[in-house]
Formats: sequence, structure tokens, C-alpha cells
Amino acid sequence: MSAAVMGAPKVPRLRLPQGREALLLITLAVLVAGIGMFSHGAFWSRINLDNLFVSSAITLIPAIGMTVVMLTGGIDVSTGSMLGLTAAIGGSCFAAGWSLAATVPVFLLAGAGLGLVNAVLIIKGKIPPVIATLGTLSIYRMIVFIVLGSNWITQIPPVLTRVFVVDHVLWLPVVALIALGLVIVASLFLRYFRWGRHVYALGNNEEAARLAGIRPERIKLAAYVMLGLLTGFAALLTLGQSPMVQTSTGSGFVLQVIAAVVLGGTSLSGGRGTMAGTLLGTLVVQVVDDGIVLLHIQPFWNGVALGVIILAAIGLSSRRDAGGM
Amino acid sequence: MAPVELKGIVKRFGGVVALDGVDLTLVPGETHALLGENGAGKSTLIRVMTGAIVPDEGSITVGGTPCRFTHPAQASAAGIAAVYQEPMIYPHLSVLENIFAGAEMTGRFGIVRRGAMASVVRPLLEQLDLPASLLVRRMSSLSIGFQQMVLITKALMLNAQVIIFDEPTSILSQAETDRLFVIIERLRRDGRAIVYITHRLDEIRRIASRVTVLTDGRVSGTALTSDLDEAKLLTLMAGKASRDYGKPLRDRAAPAHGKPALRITGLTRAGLYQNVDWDVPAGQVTGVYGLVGSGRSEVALAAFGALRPERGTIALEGRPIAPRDPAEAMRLGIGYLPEDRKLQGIFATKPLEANLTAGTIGRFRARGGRLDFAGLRDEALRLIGHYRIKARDETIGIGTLSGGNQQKALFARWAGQSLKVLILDEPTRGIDIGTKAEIHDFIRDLAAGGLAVVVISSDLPEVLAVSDRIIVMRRGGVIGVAEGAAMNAEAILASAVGADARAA
Amino acid sequence: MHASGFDRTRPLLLAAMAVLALAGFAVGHPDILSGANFGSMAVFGVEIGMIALGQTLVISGGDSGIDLSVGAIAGLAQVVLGRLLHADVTWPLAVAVTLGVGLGLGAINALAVTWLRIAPIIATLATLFGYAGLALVLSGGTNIDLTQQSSWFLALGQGHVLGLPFQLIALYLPLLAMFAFLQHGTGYGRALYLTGTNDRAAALAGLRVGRLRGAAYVLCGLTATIAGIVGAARLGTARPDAGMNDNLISIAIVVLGGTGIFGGTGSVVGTALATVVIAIVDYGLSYNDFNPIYQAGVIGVILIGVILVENPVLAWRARRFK
Amino acid sequence: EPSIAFVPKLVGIPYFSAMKQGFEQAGKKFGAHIIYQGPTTASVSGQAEMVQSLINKHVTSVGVSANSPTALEALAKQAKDHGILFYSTDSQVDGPDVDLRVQQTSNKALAYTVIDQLAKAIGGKGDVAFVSGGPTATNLNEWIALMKQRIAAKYPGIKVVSIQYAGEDINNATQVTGQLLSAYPHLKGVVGVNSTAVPGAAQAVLRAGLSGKVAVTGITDPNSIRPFIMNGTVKSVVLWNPIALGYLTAWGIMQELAHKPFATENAVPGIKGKVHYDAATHTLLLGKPLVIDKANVSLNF
Ligand SMILES: Nc1ncnc2c1ncn2[C@@H]1O[C@H](COP(=O)(O)OP(=O)(O)OP(=O)(O)O)[C@@H](O)[C@H]1O
Ligand SMILES: Nc1ncnc2c1ncn2[C@@H]1O[C@H](COP(=O)(O)OP(=O)(O)OP(=O)(O)O)[C@@H](O)[C@H]1O
Ligand SMILES: [Mg+2]
Ligand SMILES: [Mg+2]
Repeated sequence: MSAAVMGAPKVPRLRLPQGREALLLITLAVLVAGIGMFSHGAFWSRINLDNLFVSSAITLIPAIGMTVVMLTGGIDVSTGSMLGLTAAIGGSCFAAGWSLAATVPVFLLAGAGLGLVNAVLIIKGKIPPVIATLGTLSIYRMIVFIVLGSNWITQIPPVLTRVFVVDHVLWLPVVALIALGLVIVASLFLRYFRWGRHVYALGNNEEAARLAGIRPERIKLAAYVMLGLLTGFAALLTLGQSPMVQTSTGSGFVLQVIAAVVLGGTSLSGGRGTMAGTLLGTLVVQVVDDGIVLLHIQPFWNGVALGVIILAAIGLSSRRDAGGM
Repeated sequence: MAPVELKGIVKRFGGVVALDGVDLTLVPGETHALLGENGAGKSTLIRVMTGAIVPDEGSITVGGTPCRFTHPAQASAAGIAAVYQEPMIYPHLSVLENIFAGAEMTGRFGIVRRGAMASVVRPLLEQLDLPASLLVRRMSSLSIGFQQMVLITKALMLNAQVIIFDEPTSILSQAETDRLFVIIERLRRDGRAIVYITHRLDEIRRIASRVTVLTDGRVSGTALTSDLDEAKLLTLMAGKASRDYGKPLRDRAAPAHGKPALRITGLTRAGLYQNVDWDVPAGQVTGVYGLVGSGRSEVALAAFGALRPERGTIALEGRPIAPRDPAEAMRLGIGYLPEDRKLQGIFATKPLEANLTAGTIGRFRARGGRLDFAGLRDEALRLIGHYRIKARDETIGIGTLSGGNQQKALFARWAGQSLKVLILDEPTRGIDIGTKAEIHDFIRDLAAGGLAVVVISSDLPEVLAVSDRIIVMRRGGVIGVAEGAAMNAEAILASAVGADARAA
Repeated sequence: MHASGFDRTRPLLLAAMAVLALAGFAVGHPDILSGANFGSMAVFGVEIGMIALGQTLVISGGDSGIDLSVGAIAGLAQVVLGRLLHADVTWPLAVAVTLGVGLGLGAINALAVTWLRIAPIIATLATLFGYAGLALVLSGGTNIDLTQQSSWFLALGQGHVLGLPFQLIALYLPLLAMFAFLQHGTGYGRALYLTGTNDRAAALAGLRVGRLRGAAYVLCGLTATIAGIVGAARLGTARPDAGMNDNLISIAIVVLGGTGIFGGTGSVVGTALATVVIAIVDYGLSYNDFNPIYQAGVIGVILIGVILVENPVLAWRARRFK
Repeated sequence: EPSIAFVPKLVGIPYFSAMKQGFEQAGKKFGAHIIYQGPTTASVSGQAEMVQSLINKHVTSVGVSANSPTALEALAKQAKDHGILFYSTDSQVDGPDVDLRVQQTSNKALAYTVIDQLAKAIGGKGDVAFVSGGPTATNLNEWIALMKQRIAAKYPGIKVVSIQYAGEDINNATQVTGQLLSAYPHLKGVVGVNSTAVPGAAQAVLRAGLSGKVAVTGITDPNSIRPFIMNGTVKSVVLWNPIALGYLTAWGIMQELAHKPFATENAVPGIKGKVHYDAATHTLLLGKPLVIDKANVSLNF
């Protein structure tokens, strides 16, 4: 219970900057400064920054879609399996000798198609999003096994790695630049476009939105399909990061995405959150992960450090800020 | 504009027949009041008109052409707008966005034009005497009264031909109500058709030209206001014996000053209230009157441990207290009936029984830590009977009850507990006229039993009717305390609004 | 609907499904109906079933309640237990201390969620990392051999009572009974449901929202710890990564059992039936030589299928009885 | 026809599919029905569940590549009580109730060969890091210990600066190796201890443009590492032939079922060379580790 619950404006207890974004920015700055200092410059090495940007970008791209889905009050926990399945489908095309130009659309279409399946189950089947996507999480993974048999696909064109990961534009690996571009577009879209505002309205109060003539089904459909599309794209980038499709490709991925989004301040009950938050949330998680190796911490402590940092960073702000519910 | 006609509208919810063949004609340039007991079917009728629910039978024609609204967008396109009884808000969005949700003004590429929207809505805010700074506030940071004003602004914004208000003033005080009436009158003269639902009979005579009374889902009568007097209305409505509404119920010329039960001194929380002193004696009803946003609820919440004050003291029977949460306040003997029924009051999907006993679960413990289910049921049935809650039985989900009956249930939840101080925030919000008098009797009885009762209300006649003393608040501060002869409507209103505001 | 949130539709549907699944498998392999097979299904269902009991409470408490750290708690509990046993602590004491530790781990979750007010999914994700890391640190990353421990201890996971697995008769069923009673028979259960339905209203009705929810996390930590102990005894091995797959499965079981993720609904009875369905399907598929990759997929189909069947049933019921 | 059930650590990975091939070849040749069932992740419980259901089904013989050496001891005993032959292959089960163990190659030989390959590639000295799979995988941990032992004994110029765990996931391996490369700028070599770590590490090295400067080697199969051997990032890796391992296991079981005792050195039809048997531990040993380089990377498993 806090002030906001009762319908009064929030009065901060500590003189800290307002808002989740500011807090994440500070956290990030502290982490970067700390790791930068104690890693003897290793943090600022080209290799490390590239690494950091590439893995952040691959999480961030689906996280954009996840943010929109969560803003509508939904969630998709099948994203990891979806990534695995699109990688398996697209990878099979590569293995069958398809050209890059022919296969890239396969990734995107497969992703969008799987997102559509989720959307239909949720909207037409009236299945709560967690349940529907928990279901497809296992079904998609099963299909991965069927598609791959038990062979991993290794015939991934090296050009993927070169184009997305190795090549740089403006100091950034191409994939990082793409991710950044997508974040900006999505952010503008959510903030300034009618549809974007409808996403928020829907997440705040679906019944009211419906009464106001907004069609929740269409927006939800678009959100899940877009998440699928972005996941398909991320699958392609994953193969650029490491050129092999395994049956386990993408497992564990969804928690990382959801963690980044929620850390960024998007509410699980919908209607609240921003792209900037998601971007910062992603970076914080990745930097922590990175720092543990760079600071030569014994890897068993990896999880402990990550856990403590998340609790400390978020706890500090949430104690006064999450009460708004 | 063409008249809207409803014919033979029937709506059933499972076994309950909410509407049982309702005919209604709305004529441009007329304000049509809809009356009826709690649960009579008024809100349901409204939701049929706006396409929020589809009737089982019956037809709607607009200007002679039959319309079948299956989606609210269609009703909206046909020029019908409504302010619903239960506020429909987007809590995390700004007021501006709340007003324009679904009807945003856009420029090229669908870019939302916030500036243009703000300039369109500003004149309306002015008419309603709302500050323009409100537009950037987050909706959830406003009190429910302000939210209601925003929703009214929203309905006016739509520029609809038929505008429906479902109990808009149940939480508004006199001044806001007056401003709303001026606007409604102008809309009417403008040729719109207005539907106005209320339980305050005095309002009907002020603005409505025609009255339709619903009883148990049926139209029990329709008449021009000019042909009706209060007694007739009441008979029409429920056949209840009329009561002298709006006047003190018994002689309370010189209330004996009971010993103070709750004493608040110098309570301050920046931005919400400053230096508030409340003196609440046992055995009496202390009314708290003020305009929406005058900080009454916040002070009450502080006494109830739900909102920490920055300065000041709260004393219960002479001993200073600082309850950390409502549970602790309740243990000390303080109760609070919240103003926002939907968000702060009911457990919508849970049975009436659980709602009624939510505050007293701890008392119903049988052997082995088991809940005493029979006891709970009996208690619920007792409350349902005593407070005359209209419900099929105690197992029905409270969310399916009419607004007024939900409110009665919440009142019953608190009135049924043994406490030292009970603060009632808008206790009769949405309660029909017959029952309202009953509730007032209950409140008086509680006080007579030795309880210190605080009634926060935006309904001046109500405050006058139940209170022994009245605390008047304005802008987060106490303006004065009226007792005995000073308890007259004009004086209280004048101080609540502020002399300067009156003059303007 | 029962005042404490019990709804019959889903349990009935699940019971029907369990019988159907069993009948289906029996067509392929009639001997699946043997006592040994039922015993095995029980043994493999019990641990995740216990975790799901605690998870049910957490989820039904609302505010997007969820405990992702259950698997890590089970693993850490095993390691703590293993270290204690190897330090020659007698097994009853070691088990008792481990249970205490489990309560503590649950309490950390409770504090993170109710006091620090971190969104449960993030809070328990953080403790998931933390607990799993601690389990690795404490165990040095290796499995701890418990096969040489007292046979009384090993009986916790391998013993039999009246011909049925010890952990089913002596642990799971009593726990289920306790949780069912707690949820549907006590003031705590009802208060938790009300909190899950509308926490503002609950707080203003004088319920201690934080404590109620916190207690659910503590109890969830406890069930995960018991599951961890049973698992260690069953396999004679303490493994830091023992509960690796338990998080999502326990959540799937809870929602399959009819608990809504927005809180305020559901029952451990439904959860128990869902556990039975999953145990039968899981075991039955491998008994019928289905490729194990179909196991997870079939569970996904069930999850979706149940709701697709249930929606029309509920609509029909609403039309008939309301 | 006897039934031989094999429960690998997990299904869906090429290594165990290759073993399954070996099992099936032997099954056809010696007349046995092969059942291949395994969990989809390397889960001890999942493995135990499958072994249990196979025991309940009364197969003739059941065995595992164990996710934990001790966790299946109780089931081994149960199998014995039911008159079912219990074996472990590839990764062993402890205890007295295991009727047959089949080992690909001695752990020592394998670990030493990897380190020798590493030393050759980096010229006998420099900083190196290990990237392993799951931190609890028993055989991986044992190999790491033996590798360190070899370094200490024979290559004092080599220093192990870090051991990281990336699970069975090539992406994690790539990421972790990338981090190692920046954390230890003087790194000379990376040893991948499981089949996803080696290609993952190779990819990271390739991406960082350090191909030829940082050596990558380890234990993995030719299919996974082929692109990196072809493009020169990896010179050699070490493995054994998993098809032969499966085949040998099935042969051994058939011998046991026919009550034919093993000699110390056994001739196995279809396998080149003699197979050693250690009577004390009931262990058949397939042979020496296989070094895979450009010359033989076309092997398909
Ligand atoms: N969704 C629903 N499900 C079941 N019953 C309903 C539902 N909505 C309304 N009802 C029932 O329909 C009847 C009419 O309710 P309605 O809300 O229209 O009353 P009302 O006249 O607006 O009363 P009040 O003055 O108290 O607001 C009541 O008996 C109510 O319980
Ligand atoms: N002029 C104003 N403009 C915008 N918001 C205001 C204004 N005055 C007060 N408020 C807001 O209204 C709320 C105070 O309302 P509070 O609930 O205390 O009043 P109240 O007297 O109980 O009236 P209500 O009938 O609305 O409950 C606070 O959120 C306060 O910030
Ligand atoms: Mg109503
Ligand atoms: Mg108020």
C-alpha cells in the first residue's frame, strides 16, 4: 500500500531522480564505471564492446515486441521456442542450399506465422496469454525436435556473421545499429501515433477501450504477430552470432527477454512501460553478465552476483515506486 | 437531430430479468430523467443504448431507422455517448489521453496532435471550472471525484446528439453539480437529447423536463416533471411511504458533547492537506463537507493508517496513535468505508458473503483453525436482511449486483463491526432515495449506540440530515465547524466554496 | 463459486482427462495398470506436485505473483542437506536444518516482493540466479553422493508404506490435505483469495496484504525444499541443478489446474489433479515407447485443449444455471 | 529376441544419435531389439523416470549414459532384483549393481591428448582458458581435472586463467569466449570441453579476428567443428567414434546375456583391434582417442 494506491499523487521519500529509466541509467552508469575501472580497460576493448552490443541487440529486438505485447496486458512465454523453431526452419533452408535472399523472408514469415498462431489461440480461442503460450512453448519445441531430427544444422552461410556481427557502421556492429533503429521507431510509434496510444489504452482498461471504439482484438493480433516477426529476425541474427542450430537453440531466451522488459519498468498487468526502459533493462542485464567474466569472478558466483545486483538496483527504486500497481 | 426510440427492450442475465420490455423515447431538446430503485435496471438500459451489451429482445430506432448496436463504436457513430456509473478510466494515462482515448485527433501519418487536442478541450475545462494543469496529470493520481469530472468532460467532448449521464453527481458536491447543470441546460437548448440518472430528487426538478421511472426492469410510469410532486414520484418508484427527505430526522437542537473519540490535530501532508484539526466525539455523527478534492478522503485515510501524514497527531480516546496500516487501525477500533467502490471496496468476482465478512474473517474461527462457514453465512444473511440488500442469495458474485446494492453491501460490511470510530466516505453513493433514508437511520443508530461516526459526503442535504456537527473543508484545510443553528445549507456552502469563488 | 475460490469445472475436466489418458494408454499396454506402474507415476509426480502446491498459493495471491526460484530452492536445499550429511550431522537434524533454510529462502523471496516491492517475476528471477549460484558455490559444482547415508533417510524417497511410495502416502497427500484445508478452510485462505482478487480493497478491509502474500512465498519455499529433500533421497544424490526444469513445469501445472494468473481463483485440488494428468501422460507416453520429444508437446496440447473445451462448457453452464 | 534399452543423457543431439546408430547396427547383426529413449534436457530425474518405466516393462537389458554417477544406483539394484541386466556406457554409474560398463577411451588418455594438441598449437606455453558445459557434468569435470594434471606435469609454461561454463549451448559458448578474449588479452588458447563449447569458442575467436592468434581445441564431433577446421580457426579436436561405442556396448550386452565371459583382450566382429576388459570394474574399453583434423574431418557423426 502506498499513497498512489489511495488515489493521491506519489510523494518520493528519497531525493532520487524520478522514474525507472533514470534509475536504470544510474545503475548502468555505476556498473559501467565500476567494471570499466576494475577490468583494467578490458571492458572498453573493441572485442568486449562488440560482444556486448551483439548480445544486447539479439535480446533487445524481441524485447521490443515483448514490450508491446506486455503493454496490451498480455505476455508471450513461447518466444524462446519460437526462436528455436524459426532457426530450425530457416536453417533447414540453408542446409537445403537456398540462397540468403530466399531464406531471409522464410525466417521472418515463419516468425510472424508462429506469432499468429499464438494470437489466434489467445484472441479467438479466448485462452489466457500465459497458458496459450506455455502451451505453444512446448509444442514449438517439439516441432524443433521433429524438424531437426537429432542433427544440428551447421551449414550456415558465414556471410551472416560478417554482415550482422563483424561489419561496423558508425562504430557499432550492424545488428546493434538495427536494434537501436527499431527501438527508436517503436518508441516514436508508441508515443506519437494513434495506434501506439491505443496500445496503452487497451492495456490500461480493455473494457473502457472497447467502449471507446478501439478494437482490442486487432491490436493484440498485431502485437503478437510483430513479436513473432521480430523473433524470427532475432533467430537469423542468432545464427550470425554462432552458426549452428541446435535442438536447444533459444531455450532460456524468453526469461532473459521478459527480465529485460520488466526490469525496464513495463508492468505485467499492462498499460505502463516504455521502449527506453526496455533498452536500459536489456543493457543492465547484459553488462552485469559481462562484468562477471571481466572482473575474473569465479563463475559459480555469477548467478549470486546477478541476483544481488538486480535485487539491489530494482529494490532501491521499487520500494517507493512499484506501489502504483 | 432525430428522436431515439427504444421498444420492448428485454435483457436477461441468466435467471435475472434486468429489463423486461422497456419502451423509451428520447426527444431532442429534452432532458429525460431516469429514476428507479437500486437494481431497477437503469444502468443496464444505458448499456443497451450505448451498445455495450446486446439486448435479448426489442429494437432501437434512431430517427425511424432501426439500429442494432453490437459494438459500442456503432452507437458512438450514431451519436450516442455516455458517462457510466462505474468510472471507466485508463489509470496510467494522462487526463488528456483519457479524454481522447479512441477518438484521438491525428495529423499526417496518424500522428497524434496533443497540442490540438489540448486546445479543443481547454474551453470545456474552463466551463467546468477545472484547471488546465489537470490535463497532464496521471488519471490514477486524481481522486474519484476529479475522475468523474474528467469523464464528464470526455462525454461532452464527443459532441454527441444523445448524452447519457448515469449518476454523475453521486460523488460531486454542490458547486460541481451546479456547473454541470449549467452545461447540461446549454446542451439541451442546443437540441441534444439528455438522459440523466440520479437518486437525488431535488436535481430532477432542477433540470429534467420529463421523468421515466423504472421498477424491476419495467417502466412504471412516465410524466412531465411539472406534473409531479415528490410524493407522487416516490409512490411511482417503489410505493414506499414518503419520508421527509433532506430535513433533520429528529430534533438535534443541542447535542450533548460526547467525550472525544478521535482527535486529529495539525495533520499535514504537503500538497494534500495542511494543519487539519478534526474533533470527533463518541455518540455523535460528525459530517465532513467540502468540494471534490478538498482533502477529506486523505485525512480519513491517514487516520485509518493507509496514508502516512508528515506532521500532526492523531489521538484515539486521548491516547496518541500512529497506525501503520488499516489492519492496525482496525485493531485500535477505527473503521473506514472507502469512496471508490470498484477499486477500493468490492471483490468483484467473489460472493456477496465473502464481501460482507471480509473485515471480520478473524472472528469466525471454529475448532482447529477452521473458518466457521455456518457462522459466516449466518452473519452474511443477517447483514443482507438487516440492510435490505437486493440479491438472489449470499453466494452470488457481488460484481453482478447493481451499483447501489454493492454500496449497501460495503456499508453493511463496516456497520456490522464493533468499532470505536467509523469513517464513512460517501456512504450513500448511488443508493436510491428510499434506501438512503434507511441508511441515514442506520447511521444515526450507530451513533446512538455510542460509536463516533464521521460522514464524508459531497451531498449537502445528506450531511445536514445525518450530522450533529459539520466540519467544512476547502483546499486541504478546515474552514470551519458548524453546529446547531449554524448548520444551514447556505452558510456551509458559502464557506466550502470560498467567499471569493462565490463572488466571482 | 465457493467463497474461497473453489470452482468445480476444471477439476472435473481434469479428472475425466486423467481417466481417459489412462484408458488410452491401457489400450496400447494393458499392463500399465499394474501397481508397480502406478507407484512409479506417483514417485515421479510427487516432487513437482509438491512444488506446484506452493506455487498455487503464490499465484493465487495476485499482483502477478509467481515464484521462478522454486527449482533453485530445491537444488540449494539438496546441496545444504548433502553438505550437512557429509559433515556427519545426523539425518533428522540435517533434514530439519534444511527445512529451516528452505523457509529462509522463501522468506527472502517474500521480502523482495512485499517489502522491496519488486515485481515477483523479477524478484524471483534474481533469487533464482542467486540460489542456483549458491548451490554451485556450496557444492563446488559437483554432485554429492548420498547413497551411503542411513537407509532411514533414503527411505524418504525410496521407501514404501502399505505397498505405496512413502513420499506419496506420508508426505504428498498430507501436504495436499494441509494446503487444501489452508486454502479453503481457513481464514488465511480466504484472506489470500480476497487479496488476490483486489489488493487495494483487501488492504482497506483490514487484511494484511503483505503478510498474506509473504506467507505464500514462504510456504512455497518450504514445499520446494521438501521436494528437494525427497529428490535427494530418491536418487541418493544431491545435485545443485536438481530443480532446473521445475519452474515452468510447476507453473504449467498450476494454470492447468485452473488457477488464474491474475490471482484470486484456483485450488490446490485442481493443481493436484493437473499433476496426476501430467504424471500419467508423461509416464504413459514413455511406457508406450513414444519418442520422449512428444511428451512436452503433448502437455502443451493439453494445456491449450483444456481451455478450448472448458470455455464452451462454462458458457453453457452460465446459460443454464445463472 | 532380447530387448536392449538405452537411455542417453539427452536426446536430440548428434552425439547420442551416433551412438544409437551403433546400437542399431549391432542389434541387427546380433539379433536384439533396440529401444532408445531419453530426456530432452540432461536431467537426472528425467533419466531415472525412463529407466524406471523400462524396468517396469521388463526389458531384457537397460542402461544409460549417466547424468550423475550415483543417482541411478538404486535403479541399478532394482533392475538386478527384477533379473534385468543393467549397464552404463559413455558416462558411468557407480556401485556394485552395474553388470557392464563400456568406456569410450580412458579419461586420462582423452584429457592428455587434448592438452597435447593444445600445447602443439600454442607452442607449449601461454595463458589458456577452459569453456565447459554444465558445471555439474561429472565426466566433464573429471576431464578438466585430468587436463590440469597434464599441464602441471608436462607443460609448466601453460597457465589456466579461467574456467567458464556455457551449458550445452553454442550461443552461450560464443558469448562467454568473447568475454574471455577481452578479459584476458594475452590469451593463447581456448579448450572447449564439450561438443558445443568448441565450435562456440571457435566462432568467438573468428569473430574477434583472432583466428590463428588464439588456438581453439577440445572435445567435439566432426560435424559440429567441420566449418571451423575447414576455415582454419581450429587445427584439431579430439573424440572417439561414438558409433563404435554404441556398437560395442550392444555387443557386450549380447555377450553377457549369452553368459559368455570376457577375456582381457577381446576380438569384436566389426571393430578393428582388440577391446580391453577390466574384470574388477566390469569395464570394456573401446580404445584410444581419435584426433580429428583436416585429414579426417569428413567423418560423419
Ligand atoms: N453482468 C450482470 N450479470 C448478472 N446480473 C446483472 C449484470 N448486470 C446487471 N445485473 C442485474 O440486473 C439488474 C439491474 O441492474 P442495474 O445495474 O441496471 O440497476 P440500476 O437500476 O442501475 O441500479 P443502481 O441504482 O443501484 O445503479 C440487477 O438485478 C443486477 O443484479
Ligand atoms: N485543483 C486541483 N486540480 C487537480 N487535482 C486536484 C486539485 N485539487 C485537488 N486535487 C487532487 O484531488 C485529490 C484530493 O482529493 P480528496 O480525495 O482528498 O478529496 P475529497 O475531499 O475526499 O474529495 P473527493 O470527493 O474527490 O474524494 C488529490 O489527488 C489532489 O491532488
Ligand atoms: Mg446503476
Ligand atoms: Mg474523497
